[in-house]
Amino acid sequence: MAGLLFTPLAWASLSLLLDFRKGRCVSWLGMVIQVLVSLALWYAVMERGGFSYALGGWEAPLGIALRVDGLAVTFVLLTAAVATACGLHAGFYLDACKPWQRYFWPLFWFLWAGLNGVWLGADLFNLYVSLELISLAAVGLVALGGEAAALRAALRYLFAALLGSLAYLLGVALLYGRFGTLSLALIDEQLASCEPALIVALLLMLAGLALKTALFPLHGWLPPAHGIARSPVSALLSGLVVKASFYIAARLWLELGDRLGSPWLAQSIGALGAAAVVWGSWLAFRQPHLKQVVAYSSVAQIGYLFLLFPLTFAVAEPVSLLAQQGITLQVISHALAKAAMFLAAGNLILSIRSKRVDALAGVSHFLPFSLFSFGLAGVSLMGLPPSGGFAAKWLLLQASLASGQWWWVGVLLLGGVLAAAYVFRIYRASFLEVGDSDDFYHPPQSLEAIPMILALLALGLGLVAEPVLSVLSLPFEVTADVNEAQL
Amino acid sequence: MSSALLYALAGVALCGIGLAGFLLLNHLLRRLLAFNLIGSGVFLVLVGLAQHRGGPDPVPQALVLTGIVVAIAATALAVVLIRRYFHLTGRTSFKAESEGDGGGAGS
Amino acid sequence: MTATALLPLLALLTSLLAAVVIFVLPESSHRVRILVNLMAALLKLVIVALMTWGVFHGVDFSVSFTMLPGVSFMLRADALAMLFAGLSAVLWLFTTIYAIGYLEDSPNRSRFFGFFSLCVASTMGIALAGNMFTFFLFYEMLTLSTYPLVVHRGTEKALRAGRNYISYTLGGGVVLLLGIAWLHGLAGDLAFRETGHFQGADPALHGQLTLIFILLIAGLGVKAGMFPVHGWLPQAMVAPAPVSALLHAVAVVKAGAFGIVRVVYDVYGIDFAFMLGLLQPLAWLAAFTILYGSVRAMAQIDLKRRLAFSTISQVSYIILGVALFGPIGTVGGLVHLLHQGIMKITLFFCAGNYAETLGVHRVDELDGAGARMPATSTAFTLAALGMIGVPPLAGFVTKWMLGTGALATGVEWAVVVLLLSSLLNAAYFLPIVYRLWFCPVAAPWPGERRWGRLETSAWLFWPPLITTLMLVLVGLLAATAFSPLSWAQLIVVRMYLP
Amino acid sequence: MNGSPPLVLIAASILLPLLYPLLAARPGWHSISRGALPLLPLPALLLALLSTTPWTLELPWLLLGSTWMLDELRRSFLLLTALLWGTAGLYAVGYLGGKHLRRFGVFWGLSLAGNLGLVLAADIVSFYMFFALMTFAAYGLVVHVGGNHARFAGRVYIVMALLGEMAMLAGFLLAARDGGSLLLAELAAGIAASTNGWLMTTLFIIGFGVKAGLPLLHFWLPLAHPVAPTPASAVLSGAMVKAGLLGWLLTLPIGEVGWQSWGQGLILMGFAGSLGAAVFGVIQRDPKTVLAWSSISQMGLMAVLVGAALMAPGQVSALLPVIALFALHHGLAKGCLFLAVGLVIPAGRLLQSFLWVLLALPGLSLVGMPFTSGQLAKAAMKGALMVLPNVPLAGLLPLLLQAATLATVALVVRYGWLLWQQLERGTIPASRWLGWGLALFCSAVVFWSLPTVALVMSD
Repeated sequence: MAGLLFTPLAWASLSLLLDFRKGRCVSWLGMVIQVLVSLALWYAVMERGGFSYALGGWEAPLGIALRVDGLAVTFVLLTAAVATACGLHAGFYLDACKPWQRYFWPLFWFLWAGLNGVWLGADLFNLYVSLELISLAAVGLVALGGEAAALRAALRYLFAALLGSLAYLLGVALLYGRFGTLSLALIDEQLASCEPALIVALLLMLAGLALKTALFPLHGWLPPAHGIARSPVSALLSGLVVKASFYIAARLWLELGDRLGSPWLAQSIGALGAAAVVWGSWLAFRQPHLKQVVAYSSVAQIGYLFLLFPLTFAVAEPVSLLAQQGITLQVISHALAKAAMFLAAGNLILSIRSKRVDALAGVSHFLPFSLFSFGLAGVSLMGLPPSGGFAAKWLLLQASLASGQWWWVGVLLLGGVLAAAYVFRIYRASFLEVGDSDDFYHPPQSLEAIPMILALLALGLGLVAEPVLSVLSLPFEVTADVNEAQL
Repeated sequence: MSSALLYALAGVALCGIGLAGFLLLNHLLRRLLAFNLIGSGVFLVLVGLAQHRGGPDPVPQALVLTGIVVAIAATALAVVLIRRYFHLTGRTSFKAESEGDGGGAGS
Repeated sequence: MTATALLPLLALLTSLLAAVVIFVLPESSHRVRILVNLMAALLKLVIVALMTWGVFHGVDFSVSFTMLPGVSFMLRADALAMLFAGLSAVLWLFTTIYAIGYLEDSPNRSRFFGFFSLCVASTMGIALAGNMFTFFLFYEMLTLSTYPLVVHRGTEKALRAGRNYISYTLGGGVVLLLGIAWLHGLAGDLAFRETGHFQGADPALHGQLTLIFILLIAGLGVKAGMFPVHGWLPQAMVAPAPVSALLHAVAVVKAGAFGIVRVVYDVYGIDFAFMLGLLQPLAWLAAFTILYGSVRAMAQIDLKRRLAFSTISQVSYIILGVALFGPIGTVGGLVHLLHQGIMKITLFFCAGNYAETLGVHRVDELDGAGARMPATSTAFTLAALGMIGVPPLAGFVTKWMLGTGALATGVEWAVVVLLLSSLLNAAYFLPIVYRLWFCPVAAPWPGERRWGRLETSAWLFWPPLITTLMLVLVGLLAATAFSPLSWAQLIVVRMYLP
Repeated sequence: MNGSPPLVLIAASILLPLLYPLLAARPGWHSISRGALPLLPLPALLLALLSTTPWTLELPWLLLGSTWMLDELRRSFLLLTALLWGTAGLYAVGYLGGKHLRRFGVFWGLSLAGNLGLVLAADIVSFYMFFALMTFAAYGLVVHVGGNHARFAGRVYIVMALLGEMAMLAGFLLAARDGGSLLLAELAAGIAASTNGWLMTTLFIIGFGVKAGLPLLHFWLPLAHPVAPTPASAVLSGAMVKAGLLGWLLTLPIGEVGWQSWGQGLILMGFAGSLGAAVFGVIQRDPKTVLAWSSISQMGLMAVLVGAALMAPGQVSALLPVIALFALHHGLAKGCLFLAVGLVIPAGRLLQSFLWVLLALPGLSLVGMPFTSGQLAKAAMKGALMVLPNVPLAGLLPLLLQAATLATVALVVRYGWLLWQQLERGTIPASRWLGWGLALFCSAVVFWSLPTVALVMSD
């Protein structure tokens, strides 16, 4: 398990020393290792359930405690898949001639390490550190474009991320002051009554994380950053990075929300999510630039995630489970679909040499492959069967109906329709026939294959949702025999 | 009022000042400084509140140390970015440009 | 995996795999694509024939696995499924042949045939779906796979039609999803069953069930082109003729109608739906749509638009038959599902032939086309007469069964609607027929192409003739054992006498 | 199938004209397809002559399960149909030019197949099928000539025919439900037993009344018959209107008790048509239009007979042969008269006088001159009507019949006058003469030896 953190860190340092091309070869090797390790972890969890593990034998609070369960291992696998795809794509996509591109690989690996740290972290402070690692790496990646606009977006991103982190840290401080521990599990045990200070702490943490997740109306930083970054970077950011802070928020809520939260809080977070769905989709529909469309679509899709809060608050256990499964599927399918979409959008932009949507006219004639990937990913975003997005939406629908919160049904359905509106806008633009001349640049096939694979995964997720969810629900059992888990 | 609480309140006050600066100031460097101010406030709260077992608690000290390292890294990154930004555009704030056309020159 | 589980999957996969292969093939390899298309269509026909034979002898073809907690993906072939599957398998073959000829030398054929196969795969899935969830899955897949076909031409008009099409169908899909999800929350995973699921349902649930029923029908009604959600259909006419043929005869509108049949019979159960008082309004709506479509059709000058409004009218026959609450009416509705498909596809093939061979799109340009293209015009005439309900053509059989069914259940006004609709059909079809045969050619055809010995390309020439032969035979030999009528009777016997 | 003619003959009598369009549609086969026209009804004629005993044929695979049969009533209609179509076909060989010949052949064959088939059909669905086939195909004959007149006539024809078809279909649907059977033979009982009997009867009277030219449903007739090519007018007026009559006979509750008032109504309508048509007919300027009105007039008389049969269930067995006889007589005579319009006056004076005698013959037959078919028919009709109980206007009946005869005379005279004025000198192909002559021969001579006539006379 430690390998999951150390491999990326080691490769980050290694690739720091190399230029882009060598870094690429080294990193590909690292990806293979990382994927294998992730699979091994999955195998271990499947064999004997989840477990805790103290890094280097140092126990918390001073050591770094790790904890793996079905959910964590699902996200580890997801990260491996998406990051590998983005890494492969970036290897072909990025322009090796520009000197600063060599920093891509270290940043990429730091990001990966941070992500795994979040999935596996067991105490609040380590989560903070991992979050910061992710943020800094992500900001670096955004700034990799080198232009003023990219720097501007990166700075805005950085400020937002830092503010969010500090708000979170302040919450952590308050919790530590009250309980004297950083372990979520221990806090959960000690927490008996609802104190105002604790509520403030929870609110602070949630607000900080919401800022980092770009929940409406704190989403202002996301579209510029995701829109301007290079496509593989955007894919990473949209697919994985925002999910990390959400993951923490969700874990906080699921552990503490039932005692510290209130219906009012849950509903207003849900309402913000709903507003994000509607507003994000609407803005996505209005954007003139292709990648901005996809970026605003992220804002909308992230909105869905926050429906977790109302749908798990004060409802029956099975309903809560439905909602959790739904949200998890949404995270996974959005990660896959959005990564596919960004990569495909990158290919399209390469081909048409313009970022504008209306420059797509005629593309469907000559570049159906990338367009097809884009469309398949769109299917998942729209929540149409058999995609993972549909499976998620279905579960959320069931949860809303079963919990009697029927108003979310409207949000879910409306969101699908709006998603269809912006996805089909792209399609419409590309189907326009303008003459027979093929003056498009045709990217190499490997570039086209990667988004296609991701999109197919997102699409097929719905068909295999049951096995995926069964990984998710693997039981957690604390095993003393930690040495065996050293992977 | 115990000293611990005093620390904590001071920390909160620092946070407030920093936050106000962060939101109100336009100059990028000043915002960065405001951020550092918030950071200090948070660390103060962390150290201050965790005194309840009588003596100083080693854990928050360690945490704050880590936090400071992270903050330094972030500040350094921000400074680099701001500097580069200034070189490229000659600006020291976001305001001068119209908001929302971040779609600029990516891909 | 046993053969009974394998066959439905194979039926689905033939066209799915064909789609994949076609997408992968380069644009220029026309021969291979034609071969793949035809082989897949023939193979599917064989599989469907096998399954039909099996279902006739009571073999249960089914396959299912769990997709989501509490929801399974289920394919099952019952008699009703085979009715629709048979229709799409047979007409797919002819439409493919026709499309090959129609799109000769046009761009984007790889994309076209890929989505075309995908569309048929979805239709097959809709036919074989074993529960509401699976049905919805393929229903939406159909929406998506037909969009590129509708906008195939890539003109501004086509794109506008495509946007309209997708807005309507996705909107309908959303309503349908809501209904299905609600129903699922209420009653769990509902496999289609001949007698429905709510025979002895708690009276307290009746209000909710009524609401869900309305949602389901509204969602399905969009594709079935029911008033007032029919607006996409006439616009979708900008698509190439084989697509219109497929849309109108087999895939889209039929999917909606088929779904309504499924909901009424296999989910709610006809008795229960009747008890809820839901069938009466449905019958009224269907009757109104029948008349409305016909009246609107009369005012259309564009041939394909006229045919489109005719479809709106004709598809509601199926729904009317279902809503009549009687075995004979149901037989009529189900048979119409098939017969209307055959007739409408013939009409669209012919319209396509006129457009492709003579460059004629409007009714008033058709003067004298009968002399130039006698075979096509004969096919058109027979199909039009069939639509009017002239015996012994296919349309008569359904009209007769519907009329008898309506009378048997004491719904006399439905007969009046049927007769009125026949008159209206005559009013908009016969002038075309008249122009074809009895008007002299006014001006040279705008875009005439010569094809040698036949009046048009052989790919375009034979499909309408074969479907015409079919539409004569299904009427003339309606009483024989494997005719659509007998098959519908078999379905109804199994549905009403479990 | 006991004692019935071979199956192949039955099949041939329908299929030959039905498949003839395939031959006719072939380009370049003009002379062959034209020459085949008179041969089309031959198997049917043979069938009618050979079927000395009634037969029934079950065709369970056809449509919804079909039954065909030939009894005495149908046999006389079949004879009429086959004879008239045959002679008209022969006439057509010499009449038709090359223009639209293929189209004419197609519709001719289809109408003939429908006309023959509806006579043989014994179940609702196949009867309706053949009836519709005839109706729709005859449209092609009506508008064949083209031009505004023909188009207008065609439109009126098709609209009224469609209305009739719909009325018929509604009636059949109701009857099939209430009778519980698809057999025509069981309709009457079903209608009589049903509470909706009145509705069905109305629908059938209207539905077939369109074809039979009942007053107020007759508008298409004076328009359509004259504009059609002459041989087509002959079959329209001679044979196809009789299909409406046959429809009445097969569908109305004839032989059931309790339909007096309906019968009386039909009788009144018939007389009204018979006399009213004469008024309109004599003011026409086209001999064919006069003939069309005459057809309405004569069909009115037949409606009177149907009404009588409806009124007096006891007399049905006596009335049916009379109706059949009347139909046969009128069909052949009217056919001759129509065909005569297309003739020319030959050169020799003797020949001319001879021609005029011959031309007058069918007209005189219609009037009821002795030794003609008309005399027999009229006498039979009078005899049948006079014995009826409770005829409305019983006292006026002789007067009405006299008036009807007078109306016929007026129309025939008008026709003769117009013909006298319009016939021109010239030459026409021999087959035209032959066709007309054959029709005349059938009407005047063969008529007496026809099996059905012989049957009536022996009574």
